[in-house]
Amino acid sequence: MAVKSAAKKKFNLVKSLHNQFTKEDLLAQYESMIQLRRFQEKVGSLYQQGYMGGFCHLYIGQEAVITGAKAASKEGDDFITTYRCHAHAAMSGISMEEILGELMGRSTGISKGKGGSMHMFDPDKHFWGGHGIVGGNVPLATGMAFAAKYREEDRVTLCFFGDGAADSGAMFESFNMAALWKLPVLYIIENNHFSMGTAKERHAAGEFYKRGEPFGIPGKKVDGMDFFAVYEAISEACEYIRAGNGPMLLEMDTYRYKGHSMSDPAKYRKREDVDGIKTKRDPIMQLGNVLMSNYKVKEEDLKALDKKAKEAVAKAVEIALDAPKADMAELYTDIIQSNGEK
Amino acid sequence: MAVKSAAKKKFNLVKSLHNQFTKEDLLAQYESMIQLRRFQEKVGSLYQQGYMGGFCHLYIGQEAVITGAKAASKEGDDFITTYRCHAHAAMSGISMEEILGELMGRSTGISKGKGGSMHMFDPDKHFWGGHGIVGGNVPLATGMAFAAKYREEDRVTLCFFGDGAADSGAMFESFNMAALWKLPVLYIIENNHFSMGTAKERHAAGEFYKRGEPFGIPGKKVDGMDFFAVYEAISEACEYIRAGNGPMLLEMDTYRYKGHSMSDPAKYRKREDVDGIKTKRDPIMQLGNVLMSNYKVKEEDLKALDKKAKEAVAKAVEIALDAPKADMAELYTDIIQSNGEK
Amino acid sequence: MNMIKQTYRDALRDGMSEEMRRDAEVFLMGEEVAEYQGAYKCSAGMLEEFGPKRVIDSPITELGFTGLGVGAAFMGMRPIIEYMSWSFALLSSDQIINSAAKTYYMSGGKVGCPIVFRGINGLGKMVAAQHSHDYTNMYANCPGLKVVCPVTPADAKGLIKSAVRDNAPVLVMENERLYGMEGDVPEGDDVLVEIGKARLVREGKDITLIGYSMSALQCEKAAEMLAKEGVDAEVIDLRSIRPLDKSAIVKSIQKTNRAIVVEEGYSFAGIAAEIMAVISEEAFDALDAPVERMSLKDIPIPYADHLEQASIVQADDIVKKAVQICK
Amino acid sequence: MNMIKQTYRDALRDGMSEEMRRDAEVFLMGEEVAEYQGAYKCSAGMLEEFGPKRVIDSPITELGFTGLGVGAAFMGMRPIIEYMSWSFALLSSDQIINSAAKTYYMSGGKVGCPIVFRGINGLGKMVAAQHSHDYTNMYANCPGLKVVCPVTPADAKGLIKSAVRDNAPVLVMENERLYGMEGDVPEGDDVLVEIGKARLVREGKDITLIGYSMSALQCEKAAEMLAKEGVDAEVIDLRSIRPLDKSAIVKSIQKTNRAIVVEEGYSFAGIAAEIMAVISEEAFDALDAPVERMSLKDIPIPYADHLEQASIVQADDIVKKAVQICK
Ligand SMILES: Cc1ncc(C[n+]2csc(CCOP(=O)(O)OP(=O)(O)O)c2C)c(N)n1
Ligand SMILES: Cc1ncc(C[n+]2csc(CCOP(=O)(O)OP(=O)(O)O)c2C)c(N)n1
Ligand SMILES: [Mg+2]
Ligand SMILES: [Mg+2]
Repeated sequence: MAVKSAAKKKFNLVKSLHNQFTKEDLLAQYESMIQLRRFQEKVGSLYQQGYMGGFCHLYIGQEAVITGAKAASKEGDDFITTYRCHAHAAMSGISMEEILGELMGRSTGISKGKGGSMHMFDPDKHFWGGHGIVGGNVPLATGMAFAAKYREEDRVTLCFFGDGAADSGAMFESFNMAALWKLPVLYIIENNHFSMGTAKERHAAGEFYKRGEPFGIPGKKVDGMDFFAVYEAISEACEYIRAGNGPMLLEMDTYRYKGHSMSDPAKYRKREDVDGIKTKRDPIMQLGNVLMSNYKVKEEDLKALDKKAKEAVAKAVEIALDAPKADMAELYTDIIQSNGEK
Repeated sequence: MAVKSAAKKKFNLVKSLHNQFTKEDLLAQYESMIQLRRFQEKVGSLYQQGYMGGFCHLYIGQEAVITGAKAASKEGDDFITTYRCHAHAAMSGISMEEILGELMGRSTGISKGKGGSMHMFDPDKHFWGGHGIVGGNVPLATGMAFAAKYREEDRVTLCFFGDGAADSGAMFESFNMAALWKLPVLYIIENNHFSMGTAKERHAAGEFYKRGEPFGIPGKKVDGMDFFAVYEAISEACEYIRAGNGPMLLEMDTYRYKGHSMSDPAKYRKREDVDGIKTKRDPIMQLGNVLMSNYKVKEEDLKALDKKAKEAVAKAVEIALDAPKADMAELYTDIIQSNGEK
Repeated sequence: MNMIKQTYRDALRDGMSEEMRRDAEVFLMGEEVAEYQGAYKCSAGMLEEFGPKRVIDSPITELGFTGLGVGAAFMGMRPIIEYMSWSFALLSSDQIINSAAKTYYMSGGKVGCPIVFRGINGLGKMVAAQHSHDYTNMYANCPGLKVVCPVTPADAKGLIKSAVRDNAPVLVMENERLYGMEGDVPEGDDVLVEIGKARLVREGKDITLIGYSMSALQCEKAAEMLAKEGVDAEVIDLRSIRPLDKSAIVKSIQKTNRAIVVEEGYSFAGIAAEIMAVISEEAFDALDAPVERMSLKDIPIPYADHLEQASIVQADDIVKKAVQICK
Repeated sequence: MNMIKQTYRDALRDGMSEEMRRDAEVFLMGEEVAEYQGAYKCSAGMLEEFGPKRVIDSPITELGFTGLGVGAAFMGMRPIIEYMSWSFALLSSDQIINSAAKTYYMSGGKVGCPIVFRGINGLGKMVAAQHSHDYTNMYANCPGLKVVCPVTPADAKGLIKSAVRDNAPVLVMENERLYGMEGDVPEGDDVLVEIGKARLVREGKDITLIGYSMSALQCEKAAEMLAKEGVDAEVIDLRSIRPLDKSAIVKSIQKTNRAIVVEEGYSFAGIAAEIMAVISEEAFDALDAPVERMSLKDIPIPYADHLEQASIVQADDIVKKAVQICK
């Protein structure tokens, strides 16, 4: 689910980006997004059927952010996010079977059934979780960037968190250190306009993208529903960071279609609000439109990709369901890393 | 040690303020400042003679901040600060005997000998401590302002803390809430350029007075060595806050002459730096100069005030030394407020 | 006393609401307490009744809003601070311990702190390690605080009411799995449950089973099963952890001469260790057998249902252990 | 082994420095660790030797720099995070418990966290309540962490070295009053002290005195005084709190049949309670008398010297209690 080769120029206008990709690259992006969507939908329905438990946070509506970020970043850059992590895990290359296995407490789960929906990791794929404490992953990301700089490695850490997390002291403390020490970290606020049920206006004073300004961290607000806008902003930011300028902050204006977690009926907003965004700003629809208008892709081609995605999801579910439950013996492993290990 | 009646107009230029006070008022300010200075010096030497222990943080050099703040605020406004609290306590009306008693573990100590140098309180005098955890008093102040607003009382909370504390997540979390809920709190960063031994440039990115900007909190940098500048800035800020506009932030550019605490030889800075400030920007000297040039006060008059201050300090020491040690029985009181009490 | 059947959740809500009606200085603040009606619906209807001035949605800044509550309490207000979980409250532990617990003493009695901190604690259902941790022992260790763990709806209401009226900072540790449970709750606005008293759940003469929060329920269940095996177990729900009702414990041990302490928390320096120490100090000679503790498995709590269940002490396990001790 | 006389402070410094020479992935971060040479001079000379890349002054943001350290440890680095006091580390307890302790398990063993957290803990001298608190029990309660409390310079060095090399997050609880104390420290870059082993301070046959950190010193002093009274006390310095060296404790109890556990921490669910529970579980039948605990007074610690001293268990008190138990 990664871009093979994306246009590497500098872009000033998002629109001009529309024609800078090859058709194949863009179709691959579309495929990623539609697969994330279908996968998440399936997770939602499996949850409702009782195949999993606990908290489960879906990413439906926000797909352009992680796909754009993956396309714009380099192999070897590190990703870390919150409990709302299925899409970030999948885009990092963790298979749907492993994610589903985790959600269903199977031995094949990416965390052996011990982490669940909120806690998935794969360092080999540069994916560092999956963290349950709001704001908690921001200092962690700052430390990952610290390590990269210390080791003089060309790695940018991309740290994703919500608008609610953007109020946390942990974030501000991280900003100060990252700016002081010019750490290669890109802070990405996925502003989906709600901190659980609390609308942005009621939980946060001022604008998010400005929250790095007192530290000299440049910030930018980006249309997080537009793959191209995300791609451009993250490309530029990573370039800025890679050049040794220190951290940057991007606020992605996005939206989640479903409740905060599976248990949230989302009564705090109007159906029309959600529908309006679905019909006017849906990231998959928007990318589809560009493909059709600029690349002569036909609607059937997109439908075929959708069908392919559904099949891939169905196949993954089948495999996941076939796997045995997490092994009871695992209860007592992985508590303390022994000193023999790497 | 409070101004009797200060000029109440709005001032645009600090210089124009020089003539807006009566001579008596200004002399009283001078007297407060010189007394704070002599008192702190005495505390320092008593400490060195072994009359007290633990941490002891002197305020020498920063006197204009608290005197200006007291003069500019209203009776009934609430004050809260950090461990560096002797001057704030004294200017709130806690007697030198009570402060010394506390420092020497006497039964007459303002906290019965249980709080020590860092923990002095007198709610009746609207002085709320004296807190030892860096950053900790900022949310507390925010809550005091919350209470004032809730109760619809015309009280501003003046919250003092250092440049080091201005990095703390606690401060930023407070800013967000204070701005969201328009709380009547004035945040005053006493930037003495060092967070213990760490120079500002090495612990904080960017400018302090801008740290409220992302939340829409207006901020201003003020010459904290100039009584008039402090007075003007705090007058204006309190007016703004009292009008219901929500919080404000002032950064006081000040300097501490002594080490961070009694155990700090302050090797991290040059003697010349300190001397330069002492000779050019000393707050007491500066106020004295205005008194002499604009109010025809003679040097002898100022010297007389100095002498009076020293005598008052000596007298307080005498009284404090006469008091018995804190009572052993106090060990077990004040642990849990019983439900009978107020 | 007239009783009504109520869920734990509603009992809590009613307790808070009654106190808010009684005292205009009480307010409720926390994440999602207002418009959302509480993350777990514990404040359903309260925004409507008391308005946004008194029922306040906070940002997700536990350290900040805890400090805010403590500051307001210093001024004499009586805040109720809700945490979405005590796991998140770790972020605010500095303000709870350093400010709320210690200021009264440090000020020589000048600055009080009548505040309530409450929220779910311990294990939920399949919420994994970061959301599954009992912090009772950590706070109960600290002088200056009171800590209660209501298990029944009646206690939830009676203790939250006492907590609001108490002049000390009181921590109320709830549990998500309790919220939906029903029980009899006495009617009346002034029915308090005294902080510092254990609840004698069941009388018995062979062995004392001691628990708190969820583990008290497991003890109760075990006692019923034990009855069928001919073992007559007494069950004590500690209910108040600090102050601890030592005399209730000692009295029971003197009768049964045997005890098991059960906890859904980690064993190391946990509540059961404390109870064992107290028994050793105050009723050593009454013991016919060493007191046993049964604690949560000493692992971060796993997500998968079967693994999670395996980390908890089950009533079956208690029964087995009790039979073994009593024979 | 060749010995050199060294202060605890210098031993710590040498331990850290040796490990930094050995492994380029080790760095030291904390408030005032670099230019100031450490708030308590525990890193004197380290900035000079290792440069500002590896010895880093942090802002006063415990939560932030702890999380930063943990993030770097996830990537395989080996940070040493210094707290100016464990009292301030409360602000970072979320990152220690929720991130450092739990991630290895939650990730099914994919993300390790080889990090050291260290700093002064417990009481200093007249620094009042907010700066005087032993947090050992709080962290030792948590699976996924190791917790050590070195008392001697040799242990300070040997344990900090083991901590740095350990793959688990290790908390080192020091004490300000120990820093200036001298002792023999074995020479050599690879002299480690194993985490998980208690130190037998003194052999004896009448009673076992058990302590850790400052209280181990009080036990040692008491034992010397007791010798003059004809009581032959064995002294155990726990040294490693988690993992706990149960067998050392049990072995001693089986010999002496009596014990006192001393702590400069609060009693409720404290370390002494845990030791009492362990003894009850593993050596109950060996006891000739109930184990006693002697803890810090259950109050926020006052500032005044005489009040502060009165809140600590003194060697005299231990002697009295021991004589009473042994007669
Ligand atoms: C410190 C902390 N407080 C509270 C919670 C409970 N909680 C989980 S997600 C969430 C809302 C977060 O909103 P936001 O940061 O906007 O992210 P989003 O869920 O919208 O992606 C809350 C309150 C938590 N996990 N951690
Ligand atoms: C949370 C916390 N961390 C560390 C300390 C130790 N400490 C006390 S004062 C201080 C420096 C504070 O500097 P600043 O905020 O600038 O205030 P100043 O002392 O200059 O008035 C430090 C590190 C503390 N008390 N609390
Ligand atoms: Mg959000
Ligand atoms: Mg300073």
